Amino acid sequence: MVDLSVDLGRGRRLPNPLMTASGCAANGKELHRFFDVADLGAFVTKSVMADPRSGRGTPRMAETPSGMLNSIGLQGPGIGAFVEEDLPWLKSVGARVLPSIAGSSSREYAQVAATLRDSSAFDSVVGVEVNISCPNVANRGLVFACDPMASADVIGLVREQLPREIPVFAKLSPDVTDITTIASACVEAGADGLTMINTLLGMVIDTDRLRPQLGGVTGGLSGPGIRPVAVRAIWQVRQAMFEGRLPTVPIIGVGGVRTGRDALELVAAGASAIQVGTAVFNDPSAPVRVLRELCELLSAKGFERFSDAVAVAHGR
Amino acid sequence: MVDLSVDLGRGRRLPNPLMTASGCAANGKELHRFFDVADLGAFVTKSVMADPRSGRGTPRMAETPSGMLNSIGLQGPGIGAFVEEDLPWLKSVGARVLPSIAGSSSREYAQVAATLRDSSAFDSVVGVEVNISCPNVANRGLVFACDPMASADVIGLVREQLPREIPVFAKLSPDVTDITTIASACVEAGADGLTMINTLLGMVIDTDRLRPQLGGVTGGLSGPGIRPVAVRAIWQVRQAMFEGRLPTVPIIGVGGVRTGRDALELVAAGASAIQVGTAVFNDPSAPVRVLRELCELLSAKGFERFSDAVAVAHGR
Amino acid sequence: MSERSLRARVTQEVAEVIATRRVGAYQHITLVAPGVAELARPGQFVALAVGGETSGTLLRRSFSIHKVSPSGTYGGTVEIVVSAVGVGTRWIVERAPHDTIDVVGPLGKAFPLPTAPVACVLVGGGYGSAPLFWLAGELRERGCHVEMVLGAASEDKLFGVVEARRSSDGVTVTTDDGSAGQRGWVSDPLPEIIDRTKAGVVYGCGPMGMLESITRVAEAHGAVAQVAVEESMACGVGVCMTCVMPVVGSDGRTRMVRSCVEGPVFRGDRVRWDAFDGGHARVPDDAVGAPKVGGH
Amino acid sequence: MSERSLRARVTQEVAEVIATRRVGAYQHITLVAPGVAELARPGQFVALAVGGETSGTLLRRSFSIHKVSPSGTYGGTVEIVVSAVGVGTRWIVERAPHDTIDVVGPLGKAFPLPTAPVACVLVGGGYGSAPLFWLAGELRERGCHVEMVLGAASEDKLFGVVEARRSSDGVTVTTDDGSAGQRGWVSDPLPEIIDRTKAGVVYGCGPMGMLESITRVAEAHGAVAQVAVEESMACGVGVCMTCVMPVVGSDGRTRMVRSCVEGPVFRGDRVRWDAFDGGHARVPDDAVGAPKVGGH
Ligand SMILES: Cc1cc2nc3c(=O)[nH]c(=O)nc-3n(C[C@H](O)[C@H](O)[C@H](O)COP(=O)(O)OP(=O)(O)OC[C@H]3O[C@@H](n4cnc5c(N)ncnc54)[C@H](O)[C@@H]3O)c2cc1C
Ligand SMILES: Cc1cc2nc3c(=O)[nH]c(=O)nc-3n(C[C@H](O)[C@H](O)[C@H](O)COP(=O)(O)OP(=O)(O)OC[C@H]3O[C@@H](n4cnc5c(N)ncnc54)[C@H](O)[C@@H]3O)c2cc1C
Ligand SMILES: Cc1cc2nc3c(=O)[nH]c(=O)nc-3n(C[C@H](O)[C@H](O)[C@H](O)COP(=O)(O)O)c2cc1C
Ligand SMILES: Cc1cc2nc3c(=O)[nH]c(=O)nc-3n(C[C@H](O)[C@H](O)[C@H](O)COP(=O)(O)O)c2cc1C
Ligand code: FES
Ligand code: FES
Repeated sequence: MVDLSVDLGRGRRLPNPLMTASGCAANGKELHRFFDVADLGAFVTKSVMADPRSGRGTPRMAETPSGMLNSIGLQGPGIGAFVEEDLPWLKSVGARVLPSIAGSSSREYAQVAATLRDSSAFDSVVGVEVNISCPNVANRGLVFACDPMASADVIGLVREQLPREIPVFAKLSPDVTDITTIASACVEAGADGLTMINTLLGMVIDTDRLRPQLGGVTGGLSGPGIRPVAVRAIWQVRQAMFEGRLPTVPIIGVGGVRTGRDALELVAAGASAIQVGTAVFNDPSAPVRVLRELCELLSAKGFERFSDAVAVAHGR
Repeated sequence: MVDLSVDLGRGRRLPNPLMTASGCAANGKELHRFFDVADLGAFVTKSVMADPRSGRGTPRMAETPSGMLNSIGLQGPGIGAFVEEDLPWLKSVGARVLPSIAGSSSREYAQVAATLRDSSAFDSVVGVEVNISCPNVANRGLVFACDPMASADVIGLVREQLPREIPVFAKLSPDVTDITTIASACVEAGADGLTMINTLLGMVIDTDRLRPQLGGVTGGLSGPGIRPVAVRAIWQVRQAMFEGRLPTVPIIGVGGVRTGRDALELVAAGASAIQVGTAVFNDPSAPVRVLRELCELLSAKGFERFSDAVAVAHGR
Repeated sequence: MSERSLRARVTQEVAEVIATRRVGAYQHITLVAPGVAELARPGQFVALAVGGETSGTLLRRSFSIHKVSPSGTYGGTVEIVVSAVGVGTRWIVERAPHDTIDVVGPLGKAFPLPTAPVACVLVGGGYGSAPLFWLAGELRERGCHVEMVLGAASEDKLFGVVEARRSSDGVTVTTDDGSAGQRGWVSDPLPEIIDRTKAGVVYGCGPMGMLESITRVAEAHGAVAQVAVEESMACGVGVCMTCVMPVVGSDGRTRMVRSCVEGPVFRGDRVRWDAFDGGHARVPDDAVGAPKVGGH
Repeated sequence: MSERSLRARVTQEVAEVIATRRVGAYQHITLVAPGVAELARPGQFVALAVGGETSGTLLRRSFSIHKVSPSGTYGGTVEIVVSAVGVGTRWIVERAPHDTIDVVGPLGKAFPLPTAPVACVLVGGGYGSAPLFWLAGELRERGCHVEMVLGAASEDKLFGVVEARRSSDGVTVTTDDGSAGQRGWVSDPLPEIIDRTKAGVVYGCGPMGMLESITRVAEAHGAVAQVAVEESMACGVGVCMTCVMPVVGSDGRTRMVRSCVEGPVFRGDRVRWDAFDGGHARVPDDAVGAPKVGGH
């Protein structure tokens, strides 16, 4: 058997590297009907903000070739309801939780992190993912993740709110000229790891009505079609770490993973853990299936430890 | 019948908006076996540099979900052979030609443009497309199109070399934080139009050998999977024109067009002409098929002029 | 509901097509899916994967369950009625017997059944009638008087007129073009039927515009409307938040609720019809967490 | 060559599968493709689209033409031999009779035929033998003595041993594991055959490593090697520049040439075998326009 355990930094070990992707698995109950969410390395919840949010109008999605576009607008119950209902439920079924937090200002991120920290089920939390692909109201709605300073600001404030032993992951957007700059700013500001990648900004026109198909006009592109962009982003940042351009921290890979083979691509490029997002809509059991397939593949290739496969494609 | 003619600026009218995409159609002879290349609005040739280039080692391609990754490395005969052999041939069959030019320095671009201008078959040229997605040797290989100043520099020098009546198109890369900034820099430097988009930087790992699949490590992602990114880029730049953030110039749309419906998406987002790239590999007659399908679609929707459909999705 | 029963209520299976036949404008398909067949209730739906190994269409397509036979020669079967409108439905209707399709289901909430034997009117638009015959059977078993109204644009788009006569106590047919039954909409004969039968519930399934008018007519004539909606769904299982609609909760507040898990059946008077407009649904200003600028 | 004839030499057609059967590890498929059948010559190939309307696999798959029958009961047919190794070939071998496949062809350059009736040895590795029987027939028509060497990893991966006996004047079989014929590689018996028959040409089709050793053996024994290569191809029609290999031209200079239009058949001694290494091909330093940093 391959040793699948993975070290996420700050001494956090997970039994395996497979996770859900934020916003593609809700907060656990729904997928628990298909598989035991405690079988995952960690369960990543939908990005939560300070207050309840209704999200955007509909249509909120469009299917695209080998992918989809979405514009949900971070609909959610707010951090209060999250720590009172969702987190305790996840804890009750034995899940390890990686909550994803969001905000419209760096203060909001910090406030969400603080509420999370002070909550009763916080001991089920194995790390916090900071979704910095949110519009920054203070800067004409420019997405935090597009600006190294704004990103660093958010990460720094969140890091301060959380206990030392909880690793903080900055989730990066691929929609930037140089992702290593943003990665570097986040790590320097205190991120213990990076999650890559969030969706690409895209758009679909409804050619019957000749208007934007999504209520929100633009949306996030996800699914297998964007996997090459995810692999490239992970590779570039990992390469920058090898070259000493930023400190080496674990990378959680996400983007277009549908099979164990796909997961191995991201791992070989440098990811220490894998999230499965859009593929869940095709196959609700995808995260555990991908874990099984990845494990079989590693074993067939003679790997004894999952960690030996991480970044293995560099320097070959 | 729908009036398909299109004005590309500087008084250049094309009989229809369909074009090949640079690098996806070679220089005409090969596709002329499948359809008459003079039936296209214009034939866009493979980006040509000053000298002959062997390009990169192989493998140069990987299939990806609804797309592909390529790393050709601008293999080509050099501008000398181009103006002596390829351009005269295209002229001989009556094609309208939009040569794509490239360089490793702004001087090289200018030199290529000058050789083109002085060539005997230059009267078949209806415009020049400047592929600024090339690494700039003077700036650590940073791609020109990722930097507004470098882009403007290239466009300015090329514009100077060409007669007034030849429109110059800057071909933009989507791999930037804000494409409107680059667009604006190019137009201010003298571009008469913009071509959007070039490929996205991507990567595939060969999971059998656990190494990058392409000889060139990273490559360009193209095909239907990236269409939402092309539509978004065209929409954003067109929106910026409507808002007066840059002068209104024609946009040539390219990225993931496989059918007439796809073409209409780009047109409704703001494209005045359409290039078909990767789809040619699936169907060698794709450019003329797309033209026919687009024409039928416009006619079914009651458009009398193609130009009325351009940017029609804005403000709906 | 205990966690255990929650986890047991949905299944995913590779279903064999055992029969497929053309019925007017639709394809009536029978799938061997014993797990789904055993659990399903009228009003629930199934989500089918499309296109096999080479598929670039990732999202499942949803179909109302027309009928289930929990046991039979082939094991339990599930029947659906498919209108081929796009790439996914075209692929599905092209499946031949013995081909397989990956099915997830049953999904969503079923039509609530009245506890007393009240009269009911079941209204179906186009293939929207598909789930109603099964429902009619269940209602009549409970002693309800059942009438059906089937409407469509034209005769070929009606589904199940013969079956309706078998399953109910009275059938009215309408078509927009008058090619079958009376010319007009299903909402035209509805007032008379509700009044005559003193119906307590009107069940509806069909396009949004139709469901809205059924709701108005039912309200005006003292009946409760229970409508099965059809929103664009990416996952069908409650995890993506794409299928939301503004619905008023028991606390009187409007929320954007997921039609795949909290629907597809809603009480008509709870749906915020005022927010729908040409394929878009706005978030009403008074909704919980009203819209702000936000990420996606 | 005039433009007209250039334009006429390739066609695209939607071909019906009229026969498909398992042959050892391969699937032998017969397609109705009269246009291709009429134009094709041995050594050329066809490019098949994969997966239909929902397909996320955009690129065509290339296959050597095994045989053509320019006219017949169904119109002209084209036969191919397919090894299912990935998603595209799996889809192709799953096609049933009457299914259709979109075909482009004939593509590439055919095997050059000797002008005099010299002896020839035809060497096929695995399904690489597919195009050789047709070639053998044409060579014998020209009075050439033809011997064949068929090799594979194991017996099930040999293709056409019986047909080889019919089509040639002598057949040698090799397998890596000795499960059929002599244990070893096709290059083992080759020297003896060339010497004995005084062969002027060795034709080869199979994996790169094999083609290289065929070339070396042929050279050492005074014969010319003509080898059909198999490079990763995105378009197959000469427009994408993905299928290039370093080949020495008549001017003695190495260029990265497109194997889809200037090949797939090359003179073995013109191929820069030194540049190939584990699935990669370097651009030799002395190639025209030697590599620099560059865009893609
Ligand atoms: C609960 C429910 C029950 C349904 N029951 C039936 C039924 O019994 N019979 C039937 O023929 N159809 C039914 N539909 C509609 C059916 O799901 C769509 O027609 C189908 O998804 C269209 O897929 P396509 O690939 O052919 O079209 P495309 O337009 O190519 O689909 C593109 C994308 O949009 C989505 N989409 C398009 N139209 C609809 C729609 N009307 N509703 C939801 N998603 C849509 C698709 O799922 C896909 O993700 C139902 C839909 C829902 C939500
Ligand atoms: C000129 C030529 C003649 C050929 N003749 C035959 C034949 O007669 N019988 C046969 O079984 N196979 C033949 N092949 C190989 C065949 O084209 C590949 O096996 C096939 O493309 C693999 O597709 P896939 O989807 O199954 O594999 P995948 O690995 O999923 O394919 C992924 C991508 O890589 C390309 N690719 C993968 N392997 C090869 C390969 N070996 N050569 C070229 N491209 C490849 C595919 O075309 C596709 O674009 C030939 C190839 C060429 C170039
Ligand atoms: C419907 C949907 C909702 C999403 N919501 C969030 C979110 O709330 N927070 C976040 O960080 N990412 C969100 N994402 C992005 C995913 O977590 C993931 O980064 C992206 O989809 C790429 O992975 P995939 O291709 O596996 O889906 C969402 C994606 C989808 C498709
Ligand atoms: C094999 C290949 C080679 C390309 N070569 C060039 C090139 O030389 N110059 C250029 O400007 N774009 C080049 N491109 C990019 C295309 O012109 C086009 O911008 C891109 O592929 C997106 O369009 P598509 O999705 O229709 O292919 C190339 C693309 C491919 C796939
Ligand atoms: S369709 Fe995904 S939540 Fe309803
Ligand atoms: S495969 Fe495209 S040029 Fe040869």
